[in-house]
Amino acid sequence: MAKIPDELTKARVTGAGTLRTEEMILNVGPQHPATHGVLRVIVTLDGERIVEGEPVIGYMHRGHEKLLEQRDFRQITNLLSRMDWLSGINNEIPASIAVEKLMELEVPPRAQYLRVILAEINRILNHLMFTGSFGLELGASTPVMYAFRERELLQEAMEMVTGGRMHFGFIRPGGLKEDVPKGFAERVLKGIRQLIKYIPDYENLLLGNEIFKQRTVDVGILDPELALEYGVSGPILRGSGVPYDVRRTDPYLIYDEFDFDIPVGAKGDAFDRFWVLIQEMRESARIIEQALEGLPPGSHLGQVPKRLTLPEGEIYSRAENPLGELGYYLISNGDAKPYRMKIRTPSFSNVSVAPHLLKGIYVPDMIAILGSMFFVVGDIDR
Amino acid sequence: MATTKRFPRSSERVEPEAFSERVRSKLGNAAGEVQVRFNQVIVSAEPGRIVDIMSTLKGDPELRCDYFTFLSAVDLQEEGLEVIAAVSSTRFENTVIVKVALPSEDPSLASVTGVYAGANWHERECAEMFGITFEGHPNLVKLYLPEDFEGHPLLKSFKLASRTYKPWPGATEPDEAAGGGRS
Amino acid sequence: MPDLLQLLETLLANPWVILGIKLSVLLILLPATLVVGYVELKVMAHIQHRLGPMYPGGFHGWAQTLADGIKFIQKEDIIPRAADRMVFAAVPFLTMMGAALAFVVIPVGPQWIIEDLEVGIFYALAVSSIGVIGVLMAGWASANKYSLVGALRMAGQLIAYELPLVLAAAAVVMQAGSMSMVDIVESQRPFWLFNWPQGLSFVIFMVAATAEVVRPPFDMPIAEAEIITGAFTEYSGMRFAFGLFAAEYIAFIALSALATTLFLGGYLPPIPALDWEPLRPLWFLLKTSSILFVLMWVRWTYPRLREDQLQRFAWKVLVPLSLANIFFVGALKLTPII
Amino acid sequence: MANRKVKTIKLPKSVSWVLNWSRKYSLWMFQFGLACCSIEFIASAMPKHDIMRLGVIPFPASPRQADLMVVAGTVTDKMAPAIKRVYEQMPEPKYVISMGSCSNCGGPYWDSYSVTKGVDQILPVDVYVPGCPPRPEALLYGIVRLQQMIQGEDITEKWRGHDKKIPQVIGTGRAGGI
Repeated sequence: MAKIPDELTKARVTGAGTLRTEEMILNVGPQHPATHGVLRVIVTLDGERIVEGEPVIGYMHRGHEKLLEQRDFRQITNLLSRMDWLSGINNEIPASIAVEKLMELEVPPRAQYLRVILAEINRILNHLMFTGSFGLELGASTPVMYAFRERELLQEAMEMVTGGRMHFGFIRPGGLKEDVPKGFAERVLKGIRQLIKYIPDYENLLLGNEIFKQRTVDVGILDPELALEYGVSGPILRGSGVPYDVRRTDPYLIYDEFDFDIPVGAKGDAFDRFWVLIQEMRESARIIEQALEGLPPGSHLGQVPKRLTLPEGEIYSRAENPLGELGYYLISNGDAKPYRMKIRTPSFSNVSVAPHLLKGIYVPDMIAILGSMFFVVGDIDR
Repeated sequence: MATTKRFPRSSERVEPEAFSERVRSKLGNAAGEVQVRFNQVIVSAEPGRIVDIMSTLKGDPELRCDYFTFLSAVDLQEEGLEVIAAVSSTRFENTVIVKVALPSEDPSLASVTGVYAGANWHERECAEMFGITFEGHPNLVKLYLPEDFEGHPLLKSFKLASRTYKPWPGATEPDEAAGGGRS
Repeated sequence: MPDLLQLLETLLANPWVILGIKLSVLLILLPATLVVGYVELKVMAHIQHRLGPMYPGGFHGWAQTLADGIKFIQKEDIIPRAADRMVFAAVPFLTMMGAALAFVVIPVGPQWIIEDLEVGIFYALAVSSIGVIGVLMAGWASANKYSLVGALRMAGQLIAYELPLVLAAAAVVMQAGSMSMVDIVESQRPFWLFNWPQGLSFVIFMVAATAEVVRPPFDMPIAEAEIITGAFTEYSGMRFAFGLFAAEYIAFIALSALATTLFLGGYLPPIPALDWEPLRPLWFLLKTSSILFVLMWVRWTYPRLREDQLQRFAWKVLVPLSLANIFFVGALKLTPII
Repeated sequence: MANRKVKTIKLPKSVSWVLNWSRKYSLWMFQFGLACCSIEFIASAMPKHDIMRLGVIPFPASPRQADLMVVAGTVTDKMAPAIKRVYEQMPEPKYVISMGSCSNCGGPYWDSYSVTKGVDQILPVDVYVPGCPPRPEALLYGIVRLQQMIQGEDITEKWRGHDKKIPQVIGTGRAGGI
């Protein structure tokens, strides 16, 4: 476009200097339906265009890292599972792995398989939540209802095992709290089959919807190099085309024994991120089916001393949380409590890249972008 | 349109021992001790060389640590503070953890936001929690806590008021007698 | 049977009865919004695999919207201190009036009409945009940034959608050769399910009408997830109930009734053989409620567009299309088909 | 909202009943999720539990149109002023349900340096729903209790501004009654 000279575009008002459009500062949050939780974004608007958007976090800061130093290695599981409230089991696993590695505990194979099954069910639960909420933010209020219909089925399976609906507290150093009850496999398979049957429904309702495409394609393109520099991980990084998945690059539990694909986006826009999210549910279902098939008999808990005292040492233990790489940097000084436990949460890094995506877009796009960042505020703030 | 593929582990994957050799030779005398623990390379460094080390880790074609994992610190009480930064290489599938010792009194360190932009929030968090000043940080203000909050919660000297007022009521260990813990 | 018909005819000749009928059309409106509101809750719930209200009133929660109405009377009336009190308070009257006035010219039956104006369609389209001015006033007077953004979006939307709406109606007027609503209905005789030469006009009209009543996928001015009910963020209690809720439903019913009149043959039965005077309002209600149902269905299925996409859609697709449609109807007019 | 005009009014029983009945079955619930509990809060509006059956409409995004606020999750010291403000923006008569241990008393974060131990420190709570997080059924039960409470209220007292007093819960049997 040719450059238009300034004197043509800027109207002169006698005695008042140049007429200019005024920027408006809009405060989105900490309570706003689109930030699902208590994230606050301060946006500077020029009309409906965002000049600058800066997330303000800390409204859900509960001081996990300090509290962990006051609790022993069995108690910390309960706090960790509340950190990212959508993926309790996935939060507990790396903590137990850290303790097991430092103490050189043996985990029986049955426990390993069950951990994988529970973690993947939890991943599906998490992804279903975001499948629904993303549609909700774009104004489609029905997909979330359908997502929760499937969610409740799997939720029941989790309830059957752990007794809890969200905060399971089921993973113990050395294995699991208890074995799964009879009929667990059938229950899970029933849920998985229904999910697989209805995933095309979501795809038709959202991914196949012309309006949805209009709202998400080419919106919030995240450059893979930038994403890596910010430590973005999980479906958001994979949406940008980087096949980084801790389950593959640094296998923990027994993930290297299963056959699954890593869905990867092409452009890195909101559509790709959402597409990756939905495909990951299929892959999780595949893993669960394989694990249920190969589930060995045996004990669910290894030889664990009654009193958990860790030797001195430190370890960085990580796992692929539904939202990305979750890591615990555990420092033990030989006590029954962690000396320091740094929590590296996925959402924290994922959201820190948001200011780059919020530049020069429209307000409705901000909703689409924040919705496609798939964050849990507790996971950002801890 | 997006694609789905089965990605095996990277063909350029390097074993941690071999990678630690690379790190040692590339960093040269900038780094102190280099060791491998739990398949992760751990580098200890002088506070003054942190930016050099991070730039080498990121820029060197044989290291290519492009993924900024985290940055935090730990209060070692008498031994001062220790800043821990972790970066990973997605190509070589290795993680390098850099440790820098700082004094407890008035700790300060050069900011690595120039190398890894993603360190921004991590450093803010660290500054707020430990009172470390990151020189050259673009916006070193409180990240989590309200403006008027006093103290640095993750320092060991920061005591939890609730805990002081009321100790943990239950038994803390399984071998303590049942019901004996309540005071 | 003939006695009954005769009685009906004598009754309809009585001016007092006519006045009564005219008044009843208006009096039915308010309860109608409650009914439509309730049906919408139920339709939404069933589309979403739920039941919706079940307890209020006992039988399938029939009294839900009634309870809402009585509750809103009891609510505190808040006018923000920074708001422009006069303008803020005037909004509900404007939005309600704009929506309700359109009913004056809608023929429920050939006799069941408040006033068969000669410029009926012109009048209906003109008054239906008064409500939008109310929304603009609400956005400005609330002294709230979200409201302001909502009002600006509303202004943009109004201009973009008024044109296709009017052009689609113009095609109908061309066919009928009259602007009177009764004439328009009568011109669609003999009526067979659908006035086919106006197929395209019907689609354009419905799309534009959805935008006019601010329902998804064109509900950007009140988008909850973005700008928190837009212009009505600061409204509470009765002002909210009338300003947004009742007005929205009345406008919603009005535009459906308008569409029924213009394109679906109004009170004419689907098969000419069924044309029996006392049944005419029934056909009208049946058609209007089918349109209402389809619009509800759309609402609970689609996500919303973005404001600039809506503008692009309006100016680049709908306006050229409606111009082409006028050409098409004009060409048809030259043939003996219509 | 103290209003002198209504001081002397004593409503007839039937009118009072209708007013209470309408408030009971038209609880517009403010969409307000804080932490973990918000997920169960959302779940309660979903097909399996369907909170709308009880006349709770989870539509309003603005506090101005809400009657009921469910504080679902941990309240932090940084968030507390915002919650209080949202509460103040709601028009009278308004009700608050505190959902989950965190907002009841601090819950698992009882010793945290940044968590407000109980939302009732900043605003009056009508019904407490215990649990960490409470199951959706528990929230539904909490709402039924609230509805019973509303049915026993005297609206003129609310108009006079005596809304701090929480009336006795009277047993009206099942919530499903008309």
